[in-house]
Amino acid sequence: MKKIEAIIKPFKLDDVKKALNELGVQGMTVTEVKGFGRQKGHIEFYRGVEYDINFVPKMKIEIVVPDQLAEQTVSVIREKAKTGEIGDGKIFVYPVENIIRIRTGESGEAAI
Amino acid sequence: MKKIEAIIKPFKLDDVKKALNELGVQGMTVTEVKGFGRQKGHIEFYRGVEYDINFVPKMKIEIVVPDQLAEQTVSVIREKAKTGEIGDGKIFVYPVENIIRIRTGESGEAAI
Amino acid sequence: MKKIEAIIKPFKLDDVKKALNELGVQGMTVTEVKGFGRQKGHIEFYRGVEYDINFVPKMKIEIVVPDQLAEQTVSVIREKAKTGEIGDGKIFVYPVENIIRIRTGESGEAAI
Amino acid sequence: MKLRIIPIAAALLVLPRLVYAGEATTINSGDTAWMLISTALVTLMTPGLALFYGGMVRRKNVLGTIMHSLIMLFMVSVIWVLWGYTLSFGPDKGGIIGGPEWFGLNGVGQEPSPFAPTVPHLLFMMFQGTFAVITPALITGAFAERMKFSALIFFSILWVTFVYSPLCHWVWGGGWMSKTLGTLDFAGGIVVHLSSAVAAFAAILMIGKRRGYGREPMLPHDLPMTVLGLALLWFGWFGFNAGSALTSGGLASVAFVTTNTSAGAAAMSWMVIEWMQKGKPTALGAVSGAVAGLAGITPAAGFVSPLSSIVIGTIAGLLCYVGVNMKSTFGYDDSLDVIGIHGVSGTWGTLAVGLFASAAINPAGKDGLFHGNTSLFATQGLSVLTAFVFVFAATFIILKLVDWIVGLRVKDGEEFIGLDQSLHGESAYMQ
Amino acid sequence: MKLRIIPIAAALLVLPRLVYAGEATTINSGDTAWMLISTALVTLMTPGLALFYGGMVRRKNVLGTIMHSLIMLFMVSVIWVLWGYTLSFGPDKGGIIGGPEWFGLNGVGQEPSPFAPTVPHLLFMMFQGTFAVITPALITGAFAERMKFSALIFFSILWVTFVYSPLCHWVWGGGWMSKTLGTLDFAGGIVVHLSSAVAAFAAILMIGKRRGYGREPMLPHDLPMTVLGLALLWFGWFGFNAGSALTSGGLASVAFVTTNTSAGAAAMSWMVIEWMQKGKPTALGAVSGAVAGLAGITPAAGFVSPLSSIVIGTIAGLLCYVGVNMKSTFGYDDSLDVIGIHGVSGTWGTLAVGLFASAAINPAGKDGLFHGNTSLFATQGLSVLTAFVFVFAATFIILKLVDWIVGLRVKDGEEFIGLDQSLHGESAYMQ
Amino acid sequence: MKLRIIPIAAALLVLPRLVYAGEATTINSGDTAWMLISTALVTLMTPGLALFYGGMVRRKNVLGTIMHSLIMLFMVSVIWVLWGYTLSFGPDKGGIIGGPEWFGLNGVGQEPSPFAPTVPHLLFMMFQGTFAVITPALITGAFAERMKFSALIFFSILWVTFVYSPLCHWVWGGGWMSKTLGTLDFAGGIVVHLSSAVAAFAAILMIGKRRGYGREPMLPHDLPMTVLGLALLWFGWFGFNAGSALTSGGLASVAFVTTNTSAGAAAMSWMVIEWMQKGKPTALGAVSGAVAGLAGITPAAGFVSPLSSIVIGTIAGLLCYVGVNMKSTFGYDDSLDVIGIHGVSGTWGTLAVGLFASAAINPAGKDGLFHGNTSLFATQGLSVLTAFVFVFAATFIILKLVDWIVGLRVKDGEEFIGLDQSLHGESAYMQ
Ligand SMILES: Nc1ncnc2c1ncn2[C@@H]1O[C@H](COP(=O)(O)OP(=O)(O)O)[C@@H](O)[C@H]1O
Ligand SMILES: Nc1ncnc2c1ncn2[C@@H]1O[C@H](COP(=O)(O)OP(=O)(O)O)[C@@H](O)[C@H]1O
Ligand SMILES: Nc1ncnc2c1ncn2[C@@H]1O[C@H](COP(=O)(O)OP(=O)(O)O)[C@@H](O)[C@H]1O
Repeated sequence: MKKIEAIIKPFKLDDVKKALNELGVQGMTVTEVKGFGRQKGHIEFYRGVEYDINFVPKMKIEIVVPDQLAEQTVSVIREKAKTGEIGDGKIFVYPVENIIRIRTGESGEAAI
Repeated sequence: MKKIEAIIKPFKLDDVKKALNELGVQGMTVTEVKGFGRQKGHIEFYRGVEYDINFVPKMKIEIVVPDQLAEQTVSVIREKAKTGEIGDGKIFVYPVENIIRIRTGESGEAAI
Repeated sequence: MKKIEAIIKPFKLDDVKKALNELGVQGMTVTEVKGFGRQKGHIEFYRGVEYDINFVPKMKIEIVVPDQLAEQTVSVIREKAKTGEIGDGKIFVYPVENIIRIRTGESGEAAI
Repeated sequence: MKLRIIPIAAALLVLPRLVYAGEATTINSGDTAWMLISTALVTLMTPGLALFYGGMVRRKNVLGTIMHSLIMLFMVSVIWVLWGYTLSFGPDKGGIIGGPEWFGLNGVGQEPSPFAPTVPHLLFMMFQGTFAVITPALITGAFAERMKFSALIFFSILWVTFVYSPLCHWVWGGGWMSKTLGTLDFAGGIVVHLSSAVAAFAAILMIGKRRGYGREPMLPHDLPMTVLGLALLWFGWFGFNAGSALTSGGLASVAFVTTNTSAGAAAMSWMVIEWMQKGKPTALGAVSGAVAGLAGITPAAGFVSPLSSIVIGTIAGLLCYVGVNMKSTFGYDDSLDVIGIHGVSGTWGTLAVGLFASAAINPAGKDGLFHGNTSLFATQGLSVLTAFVFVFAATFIILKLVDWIVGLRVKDGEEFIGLDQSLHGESAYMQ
Repeated sequence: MKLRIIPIAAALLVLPRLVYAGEATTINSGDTAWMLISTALVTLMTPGLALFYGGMVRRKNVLGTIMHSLIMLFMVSVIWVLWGYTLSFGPDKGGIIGGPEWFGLNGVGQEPSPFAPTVPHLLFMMFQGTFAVITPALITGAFAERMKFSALIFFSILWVTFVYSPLCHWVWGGGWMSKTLGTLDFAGGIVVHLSSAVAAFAAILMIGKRRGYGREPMLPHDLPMTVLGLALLWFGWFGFNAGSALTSGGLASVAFVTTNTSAGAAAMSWMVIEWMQKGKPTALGAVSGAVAGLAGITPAAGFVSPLSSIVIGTIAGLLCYVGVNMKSTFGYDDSLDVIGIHGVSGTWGTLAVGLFASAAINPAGKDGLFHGNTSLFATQGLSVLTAFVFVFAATFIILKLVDWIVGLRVKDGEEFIGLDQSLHGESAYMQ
Repeated sequence: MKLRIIPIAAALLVLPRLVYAGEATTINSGDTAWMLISTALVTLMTPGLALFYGGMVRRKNVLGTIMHSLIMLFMVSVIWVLWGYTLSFGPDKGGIIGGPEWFGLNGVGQEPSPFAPTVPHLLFMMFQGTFAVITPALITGAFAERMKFSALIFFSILWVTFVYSPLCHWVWGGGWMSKTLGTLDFAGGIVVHLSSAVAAFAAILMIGKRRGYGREPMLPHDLPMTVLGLALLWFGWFGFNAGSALTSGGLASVAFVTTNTSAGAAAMSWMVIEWMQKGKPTALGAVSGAVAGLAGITPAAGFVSPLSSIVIGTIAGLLCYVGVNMKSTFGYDDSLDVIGIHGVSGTWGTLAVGLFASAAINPAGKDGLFHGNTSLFATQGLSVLTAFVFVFAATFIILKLVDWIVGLRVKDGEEFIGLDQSLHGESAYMQ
């Protein structure tokens, strides 16, 4: 099993989610994060003083999938989250050792 | 060492935490997340328009433990976070390569 | 490639970020989290009732780096996030299997 | 008409001006201006209370809590016009209740009010209506975060009709309390604060504690909202207390000064005792103290001197600090401390009239104990007791009835998800 | 001077008092006190509206939305002093517009106002100014979250000058509508609510929908802020409606009572229908209903009885509930329902005058259909139509012009990031 | 009594009405209504300021900042009744200070006030009390986010007693400034704005910068809260300025209009210059400009024409924009710009009286430079200087004393955690 973690632009969340559902990915966990990267922040003014807001709001999506779904999941995210502009984000793939469904106690791929 | 990551119902946090403390797990990190899964969201109304709020608020708990504690940790969480109803959440187990305590510089299991 | 995850005191974020940039780390993702550990929370009062607020606000930094940068990254964080007082936090190192840049589709170290 | 006015003069405080009978039948534009704005001020208090309470509940219940107050503004505004006013102030029937003659404001028009002869009758009606709106809203703090909305609506209709209206009639509408007993209640120590707290007490006994009370922390989700609520309450309270002079002049000025002074003194005394006992003066404590001082001076505002108001306020702050701590001692769940604050300070203030009142300040009042008259204190004590018994019994019966018809309490699951989502289908905040 | 006053008496409601010509030339301190505070109350409504609207938009647009209202307070306050007042109320030119004689308040001083003879002319000017401030602010709800700030400024200057001022002159300033047609509009059903909604309608047609409208959820980011906005609006509306009596007395009291009652009734009726139709009564629905009731009673406040106001309010709530649902049917994007609420209730209220008005309540008014006079209803209907045509056409032309000069709409990227950051360079909230 | 009234008439603005000595001894219900509500309005400004300031600090200091203002409302309300009023307005002792005769409001009752002969003395006392409350609250913006709470309390008690009360006596209480120098300060350019800003200046020098100032961003955590604060301030300012007429009539109307107009003009001028210089007009800039315009017109409100108020406001906005930027130039840490806004506009407004004042507007005033009188400008300039020297020196001594007794500043760790948690033991927001 793999954990796919994607940092994407917040407004792309809905599209990505829909496409993943169609792929058969049922569950995912989403967190609001601040991204620092090539895409720079912006300037704000408060009573004449300029402040450099140097982070960009991003969404982090975490999905654990069976090995055989991993590649497809990655490519679906890549496709749907892409705008082609800087700051589109990254997808990270990590190994997962086990997964347990709390409600039933099932583990391994059955628990996904 | 293992990283145990659990997505649980927010109101179960206190029970889980207490049980883990009793087991000897001292530290953990908690994040508010939005969960998408079998448990569906709910409907809201704003001036007559219906909106489908399709995520469910969840808590993500992250705990790094020595290998020998991993199994027990998982089973304590499973037990305490369980309501038996859909949406109880998942536990993921990941490998950890190293851990360092910032304050002292200790690393490996000594740093947990 | 490694994922370096550090739980630090929020006010150290700026120093850490600056030092990492100097090291050549360009990207990172930051999340607000609640930490439970040796550092205890504090007491609050509401209409005469005392409440034990037992978590401490922390920042979680996630950085994926090429293997050769991992050690340095860890030591930069250790240095900059350190106050020497309890609650300085932890650094975790995880294996990463792959990384993809959404914008270009590059993968592996090229995508970092 | 005259006959009715004289006996209730004490409660109504229609001042010396009344003496000039000829003048008394004309609308005075200055008095009317003051009563118009006072009425607007008291109206603002109910949404102020909504925010005061709303900031103190958990994030998932803020709209539900706000709605508890707003519904009174919406619903009682209509009820008062239809039947509330006539039951409270209509032609007296045996000292017990107002007659139905003024149903739907029949006969209540632009002519001078029999209760405030320099002000249009409609305006006096509306001023009183704002009191009928806020009193049941105060009660809702007790059962916040667990009351069914439909139950609240039924309860409020019945309570305004069968508890508030008679009590108001007894004290202000020419009923037996003011007429026979001689109760003094300038702006609602008994009618508003005590009565809402006693009703709260009955409600708490019936509805029980919140799920997880005592185990989980139930902390205020937005204290600046509570501070804002206090700001609107304090501001509106000038209309409440100084407006109860029913004229613009010296008496309104006295009530204005005692109100402000008592509030300040009470906030300070709560802060000081909290600082001494817990090591830190909290913002929630300070604003709670301010409300204690405002509620405490309410029955006394137009009967006492500014210096007395410092004493009344200081003691109100201390007593209410003790009052909210009773909760822990006795283990009941009065979510937002209606008993500890309004009950304690309403009682204290009503008794304080018996101690500090001075006929030199207000000739329509009486002297209290400290001005050499022992009887007033007894009168006030008796009034408190009577009101307690009546309100408790009547509220209890009403609650039983409502419980039987629709049930008082939301389901466990609804309480857990929060009232905003489960009862109102909305979220207060997004993102 | 006298000659001008008599014909417009109906609209201005300078009451019986006027009859005593001798007295009428003196400032009355009570009337002035009431008009001072009424003017302050209406001023507060514009920031109240800013919060009411601000709570309903997404988090990224809250400051932009607030600024839409505040800019009116800032800018129209100055415009009104310079040329707005004289165009609206200056010496009549052919029933169409006020002459330039009072430009920069030349000749407008502390002497009694020709429109409100017991109040300083400057004060009457200021009271009217607050109406000119809030009317364009109401429009901004329609194009919230996508309008260019520079375009808004140009638009507002032109709109206040070429739409609001003439319309105001026709109805309140001695122009043809009140003089020839006999239109009754107590506090702005046509001048304020209808006109802002018709302008909103024109604006929506021109500016189009928000990016993602209908696909993405666009939910209120902070409903307690909207509730607070409602609280300030309701409070301020007493100045708006009861202040429109221009005196402190019986008529102001009537308007006060009808305003409060209608608001309560409308909030209840919206809540009930929503409860029946959707299964849950929402807080946003209740406060929307309250605004419907407040706007609905506005043209009628000083012409109808409290009982009539219950009917007017109840129907306003129901109609506006239907009104906001039209949006889904017709698929336009009126972000904050200016048409569905202010358009519907402004129209309903204006027609309701033709049904419920009673000369017994206000001798300066007329009887409506239910008091046996058929002509008033026709007058009111005709006034609505005329106002609709004029405001729509004039607004459309102004918008075309502004679009041509600076463009109405922000760029896609700016809309996406949100107005706060892209137009104002700030974030509303930190952390 | 008469002897005292005449010389201070200029400052007190007890209008032509005073001339009719016979009438002057009667309470006027309309004047009293206006002063009652004005007093309520100014009271509301202090919590308004709490929110205005509270929104601008970081999330961890919001309750601490709010408490800085609220504590003044609580504490000074009591101090004023006890000794503040008599020191400020009690029987004059050598032009320097009021005597102790009215300690505890001894002899201050419902009879006409010697300073406002148509209004009860108690009410005049209370109106003035609200000014004594808000002035020290204004100062707190300078040392927000780092002042010890106990130090603040000591400081405020001393400052109100030894700085505010004498200065108030000199300008409004019959002291040497108005009597000998002839200073004109309608509603507090010197007494309130300048004095608070000079005190802020002394405090900043003593207490030093916030930890991390200039390195870390210290951004407003909730700008809608600041907007709400502005709304309450603007609304309350009508009581502050138009209430300072002490009567309901033409003069109050003038002050009302100039206040509103100046605020609008200043908000616009700040926005325009910011737009030109930074490319974007900010909401915080606009509301800051509005406060600049309100503070700028304060000393002049009842002495100048509406057209002059446009000029005064416009310049106030521009000067304060420059004023807040001085901070960066000189590198001091005036957290919420008390100097840049209240200092600059208070000084400008006081001088502007010397330029724009017109005896035609207010016979109790004088003509300024633009109406051909050169001396007033000099008087105003001298008054500014004197006030500056006195307030700076006295405040400095008081701060030294307080620093010596309890220490002015919180510990580093406390500042870092935030005042809410470290000083008050609470969190403003949960979740
Ligand atoms: N090395 C990294 N480790 C963790 N997160 C990263 C890393 N690099 C980028 N990110 C995340 O990805 C987001 C997008 O990266 P950025 O460099 O701005 O653009 P792009 O993805 O187009 O190269 C960042 O805002 C950050 O959240
Ligand atoms: N494949 C997955 N990857 C990541 N998170 C998941 C995944 N599946 C479920 N989750 C998380 O677990 C939560 C609970 O899952 P759900 O399917 O609703 O119920 P259950 O755990 O009872 O099967 C979801 O809200 C989501 O946060
Ligand atoms: N075993 C763990 N797993 C995950 N997070 C941990 C663990 N131990 C500590 N943490 C995180 O690190 C933070 C600091 O730990 P703490 O024990 O307070 O101090 P120190 O780092 O100085 O030992 C905690 O607040 C928590 O967020």
